[in-house]
Amino acid sequence: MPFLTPLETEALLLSLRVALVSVVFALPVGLLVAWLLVRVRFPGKSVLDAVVHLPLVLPPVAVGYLLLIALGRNGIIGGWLYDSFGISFAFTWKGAAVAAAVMAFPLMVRSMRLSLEAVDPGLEAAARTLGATRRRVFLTVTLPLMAPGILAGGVLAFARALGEFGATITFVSNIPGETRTLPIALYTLTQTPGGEAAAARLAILAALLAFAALIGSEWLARRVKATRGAAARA
Amino acid sequence: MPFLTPLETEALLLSLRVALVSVVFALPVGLLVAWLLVRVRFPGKSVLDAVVHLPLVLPPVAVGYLLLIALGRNGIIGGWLYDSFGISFAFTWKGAAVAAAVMAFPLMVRSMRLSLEAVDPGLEAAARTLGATRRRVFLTVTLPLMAPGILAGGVLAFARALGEFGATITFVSNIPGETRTLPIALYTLTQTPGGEAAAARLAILAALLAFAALIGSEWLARRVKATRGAAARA
Amino acid sequence: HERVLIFAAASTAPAIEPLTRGFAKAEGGKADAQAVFAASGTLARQIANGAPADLFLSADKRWIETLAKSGHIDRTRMAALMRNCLVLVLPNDDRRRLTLSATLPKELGDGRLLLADPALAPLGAYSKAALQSLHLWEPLQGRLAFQPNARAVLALAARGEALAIVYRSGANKSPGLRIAAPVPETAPILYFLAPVAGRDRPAAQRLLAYLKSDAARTAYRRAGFIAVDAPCPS
Amino acid sequence: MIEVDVRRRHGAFALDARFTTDTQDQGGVTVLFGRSGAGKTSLVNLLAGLDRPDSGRIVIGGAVLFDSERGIDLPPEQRRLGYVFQDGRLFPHLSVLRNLTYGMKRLGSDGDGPVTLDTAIELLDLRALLDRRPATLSGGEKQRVAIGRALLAHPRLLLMDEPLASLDATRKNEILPFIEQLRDETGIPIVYVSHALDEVIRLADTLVLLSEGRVAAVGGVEDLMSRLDLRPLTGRYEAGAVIAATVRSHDAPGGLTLLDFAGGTMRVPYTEMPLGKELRVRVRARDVSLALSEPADISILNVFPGTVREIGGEPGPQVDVLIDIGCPLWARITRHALEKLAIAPGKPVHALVKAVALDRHSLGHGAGRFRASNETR
Amino acid sequence: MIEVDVRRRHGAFALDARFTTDTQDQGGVTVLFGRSGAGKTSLVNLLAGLDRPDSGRIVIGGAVLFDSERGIDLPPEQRRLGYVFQDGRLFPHLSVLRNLTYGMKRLGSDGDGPVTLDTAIELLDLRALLDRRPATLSGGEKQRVAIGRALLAHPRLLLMDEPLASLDATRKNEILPFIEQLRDETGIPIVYVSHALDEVIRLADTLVLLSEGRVAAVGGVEDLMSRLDLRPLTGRYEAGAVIAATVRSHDAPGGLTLLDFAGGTMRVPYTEMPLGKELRVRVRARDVSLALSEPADISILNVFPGTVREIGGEPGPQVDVLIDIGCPLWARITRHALEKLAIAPGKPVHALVKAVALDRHSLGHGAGRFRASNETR
Ligand SMILES: Nc1ncnc2c1ncn2[C@@H]1O[C@H](COP(=O)(O)OP(=O)(O)OP(=O)(O)O)[C@@H](O)[C@H]1O
Ligand SMILES: Nc1ncnc2c1ncn2[C@@H]1O[C@H](COP(=O)(O)OP(=O)(O)OP(=O)(O)O)[C@@H](O)[C@H]1O
Ligand SMILES: [Mg+2]
Ligand SMILES: [Mg+2]
Repeated sequence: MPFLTPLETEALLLSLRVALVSVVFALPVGLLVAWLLVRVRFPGKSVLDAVVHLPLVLPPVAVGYLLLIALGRNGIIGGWLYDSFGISFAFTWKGAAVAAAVMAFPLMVRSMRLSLEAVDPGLEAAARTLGATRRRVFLTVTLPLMAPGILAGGVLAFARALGEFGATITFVSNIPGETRTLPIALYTLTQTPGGEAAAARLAILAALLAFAALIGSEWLARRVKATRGAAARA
Repeated sequence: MPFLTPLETEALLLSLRVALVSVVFALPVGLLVAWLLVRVRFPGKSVLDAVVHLPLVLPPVAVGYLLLIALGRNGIIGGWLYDSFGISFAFTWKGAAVAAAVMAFPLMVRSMRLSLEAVDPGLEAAARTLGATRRRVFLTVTLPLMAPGILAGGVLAFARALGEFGATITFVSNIPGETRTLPIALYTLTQTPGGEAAAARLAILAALLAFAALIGSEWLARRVKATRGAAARA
Repeated sequence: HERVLIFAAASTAPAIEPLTRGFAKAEGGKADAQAVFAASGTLARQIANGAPADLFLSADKRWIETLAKSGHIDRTRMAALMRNCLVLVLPNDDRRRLTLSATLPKELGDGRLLLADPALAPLGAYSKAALQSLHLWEPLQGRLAFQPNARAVLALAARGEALAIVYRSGANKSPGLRIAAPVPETAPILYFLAPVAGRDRPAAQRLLAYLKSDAARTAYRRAGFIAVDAPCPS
Repeated sequence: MIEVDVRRRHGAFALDARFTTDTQDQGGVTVLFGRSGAGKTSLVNLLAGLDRPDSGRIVIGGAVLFDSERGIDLPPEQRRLGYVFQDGRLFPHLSVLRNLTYGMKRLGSDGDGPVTLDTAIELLDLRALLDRRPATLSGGEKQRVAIGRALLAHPRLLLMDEPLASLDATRKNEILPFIEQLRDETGIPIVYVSHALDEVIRLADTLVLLSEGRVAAVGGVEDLMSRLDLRPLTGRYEAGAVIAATVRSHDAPGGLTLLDFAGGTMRVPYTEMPLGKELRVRVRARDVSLALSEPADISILNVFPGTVREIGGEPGPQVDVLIDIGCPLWARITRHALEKLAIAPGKPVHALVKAVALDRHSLGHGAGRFRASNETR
Repeated sequence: MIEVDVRRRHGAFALDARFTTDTQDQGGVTVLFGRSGAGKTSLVNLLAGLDRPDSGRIVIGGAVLFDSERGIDLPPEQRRLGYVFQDGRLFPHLSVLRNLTYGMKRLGSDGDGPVTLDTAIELLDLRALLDRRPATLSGGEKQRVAIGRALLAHPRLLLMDEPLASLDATRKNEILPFIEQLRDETGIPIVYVSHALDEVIRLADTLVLLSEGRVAAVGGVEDLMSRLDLRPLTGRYEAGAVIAATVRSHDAPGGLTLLDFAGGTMRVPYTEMPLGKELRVRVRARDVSLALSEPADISILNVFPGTVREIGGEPGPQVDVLIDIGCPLWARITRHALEKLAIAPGKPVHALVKAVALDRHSLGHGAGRFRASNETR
């Protein structure tokens, strides 16, 4: 990329990778959780709901710290992962993806929930009378009808992941080339005297990125809508 | 509040005020923007869309910095506001509300958009044949049908506003009694050796607050649904 | 009743917080002081944008220079209040005998050396300068991880995630850490207090004086700082 | 007066409809009749302003609602057309009562229009449902509420898209007279979409036959129903003649009303109607039998002498025979009977009409109320 | 065999239905008939498993689908009931073709069921729509796709909730024989909700009259239609008698088919049917006239001598007269004719039945196919 400094390119590519990976892994989990929250009754539902929302309401630094406690190399789960499999999240871009996924998760679930709630249960009922099991109904009716919401949730999560800062820096620190994502680079510049111009460049870069994701999602959503046929003029 | 220290009470009340004010003011604007984005075609629509999402993808500190530049007493808009009306956002709780509103705005708009898209245009068309102007249709049909989404968006924004830290501390600083909201008080405590226990108390307080809001919204949403009558067993 | 605002680098909180109370007591109701803690860069930008600060306290030479050059602080009345030292810390249970020698990169293994971000915090800048003078900066590339401020470095180090270079003032107060070795500085780490230009009210001047008093020096020492002219313990 | 001349494409489907109905000041019912997929709903949506013609012109009662050349396109709310949708479209968040009163705001008062809230509730039997939400209503209940809602909006024209399709016969027979009454007493013109011939006959002043997006014919029910070439569209089973008549006298104790018509006097079951009232009588071909001599001691009250004019050429065991009894009348008899009685054009016969097969319908307007145009271009 | 005994409350509405239909191995059509709001859809939802009875038992074809006492509640997908919904419920995101084939997965093959994809497409005239999305279909087109979709799911029973209400007469008359054929040839039993009597007559083996949530009567169409006490439910206008008959011989050139029935021989328009076939003939009261002597030279082919049994007591200008011609037959005549002809119980009369008013219906199953229970408790 000719217009970007090598540092910018590095941060950009890293951010993209982190955001993408986080969304890809969070998506199925988010779907499951949204489904549980909307369509299933079970004890402890509100606890699950609360836990899902935790990253939204806690300051990001606190979330990062909790992640560190859980997934750090001396953490409860992290220690076990490291000892058994040699997997380590701390100080790696994978950890950054985990942090981004956790922070974006509530937004994703929210969006999916709204769209799931808008799916007409009458259509699901119809599918079941046609012999479809719950699973097939979900895959062939519910999921496609939720598609706009999943898309919206995914993009929102992607955007949020791109902008994730507090939890990331706390959990995986700022390691150039490994975990220095766009927002971390940008933050660094705002704390540097005379960093304004470079910071502005990065801000514009981040905005463009978000822009591209949004336009892509709008385009996809329009295509989905077009294939369903438009309703009457409003 | 007997269990809370005066400092905690102060931060709590301030946070509530800031979050409430930010949501109340952002709600109508968010509604307008959601409506523009879903139902109106105009040039520059994707630019508006991108601008709305900017606070999501930029690090909060960068957003706070932009606010400082724009609305600070020496800022472009802020200077004019101060000179003309004596209004100053920088370093006041009003500024904290602005920062919270800006950061929560994209979430609110997203939620509203999804629910607006789910409103059957056929119902709006029906209302218009009954003589309702666009405005009345919006107020009596679209808005009530969007209610769950508005509620969800509002609560999400409220929760996000409660947790807002980066933009707030950058824009309005950390002034006890004026801008030291719960998350900022939490930050201050973490900067103090031995402040961990107090910090944990505050984190739990913040989480409880947000949960209360979320549970309240779930309850409200269920009531809305109940009055509309349930569909067949899914 | 006057209120004096001192904008202070977050790492000075343990020393300054008790002194604001002491000042209020000394003033006997005529005036009191309030400290605003945040990253030096954040505070400096706020001052440049018209924050109602009376005094600025920071160890970050870059920002002090910048503010002085732009005329936002009064360099002529600037004074060094206290001094800090660098140490290499290890978790209590880490029994290795590490020093800052040429073998350090090898002895780290797949562990990391945690620093404050040189671009963000003076601690980072001083750490980097020290490593450079020891010719360790280059060899340690790829083994370094940055945290945005001194407290964050301490928190992470205390979790046993890595070795770290921190301020002696902080290491003293962290029960989970032991000091492995002092880090020789290239220049003394001094905290400068400067009045903000155009805001030299009598009360602010009294606070300035109070912070230079003997009573204040005791407080600094108690918080782990040393006198401006004292040498770092080795 | 309704003047429509519109073109609209939907994918492979092209609507291209032109017709005019003339009614002086009074209302009247224009029925859009056509098979499933003929374009009835598409056309009604264009009238209502919910869809925009690619080009054309729509004028209702002198008001230009749409004119692509002059750039006129009134928004739906200013067209003042009440629309009963094929798919209901009740507001799910409002109670039945608030659904009903939604359009009443137009007048700003509660009972100013031609239909009061109470009338509508009583007639549509909605009293018990007023507090309910639409989601819990049965299919027919929903449709009744939708009809009430449109009526109460005080429209200058009512668009009804198969409003009775989901109602049972009993309910239908309760509501049809109400629509008739509306037409007769309030003067609100109605555009009525239907594929049920009994509704068409009862209600239509003007019939617009739609077929594959085009107007196949437009005209009076009398004319179109007796046209052999339209049989594929109007349907054979229900075919018959429609006869204009006037109330001559009543025989209340005998349970009879006597009507004057071009073929003499017809006896129909007693109905309260003012003397001299013009009305329409429908005689289905299947309700008419033929006899060579006048039968005696028979419960059939209406026996008209006439002459065979034409014998329908449809294949199959049944034949439609056109008889002139002073006006055209169709009789459907078996081919067996045709041969047995040696029915042929010119032969004098007696037409036996069962009185109970008559439908009542007030005309109320002069003749020549419509100008046919664009028939099967 | 369908065995239903369920209770279910919805707010103020309480469904409390108990009935049994006996059919040996063969299918047959059970029609649920009742006014709007009677609880027809509610009952069908219980059968389909889309709603759960508060208590009760549902057995279809020997399989217990629901039994509150034994704690059985089969999920909808295991009940294998095809459901044509009153409100369509097509999948908006799938093309018409993929809507049609959605349920075919059940067999895992493309044409294994009693109805192949091609048959359904041809019959329901869906060929041109296959690539379209439901949103762009007209009301009737949607319903045709919904019928096809349910048929192709190879159900052991079809639930059809007013499937033809939004179809025009021509289309209806195309699809009705298909449903008849389905019933006769595939042996799939059908539960059919309708408020259109012509459909009921044509299709029903067993009629379940629902009224305000309760089973008012259950039985054969013949029985229920001739019962005066059920007139408020079955409707007066359409009242008549249903007569069981056997095909005796054909007179193809004369265009006639002769049927044997309890009152002698009846001549109906020629229809291809095997000799000896049992079928059902419906004679509407309004299609029967009375004469004191046998009229000569008349196009009415069926004239049966008989005796007046009973005179209906309804007010109004028309009277229903029950005549015994070997089996019961209803005639509707004017009060004027009643007096003129001095009709009274015991008086010998001739009943004139217009042949064209007959409906064809195959019985196919022996008598006593149903056990009435729970009538208007
Ligand atoms: N948006 C669209 N895209 C493609 N085809 C369309 C669209 N809208 C309508 N059509 C087609 O136009 C034709 C007319 O549809 P319309 O709804 O007007 O029929 P209708 O006469 O009201 O039929 P019904 O009696 O079944 O309601 C149908 O064949 C329908 O499939
Ligand atoms: N969830 C509910 N809450 C309250 N009342 C209900 C509910 N569901 C159905 N009902 C009422 O139960 C009655 C029966 O409804 P159902 O839909 O079964 O009628 P139906 O016989 O199918 O009528 P239609 O022919 O109009 O479709 C109606 O009066 C309806 O209002
Ligand atoms: Mg239609
Ligand atoms: Mg129903």
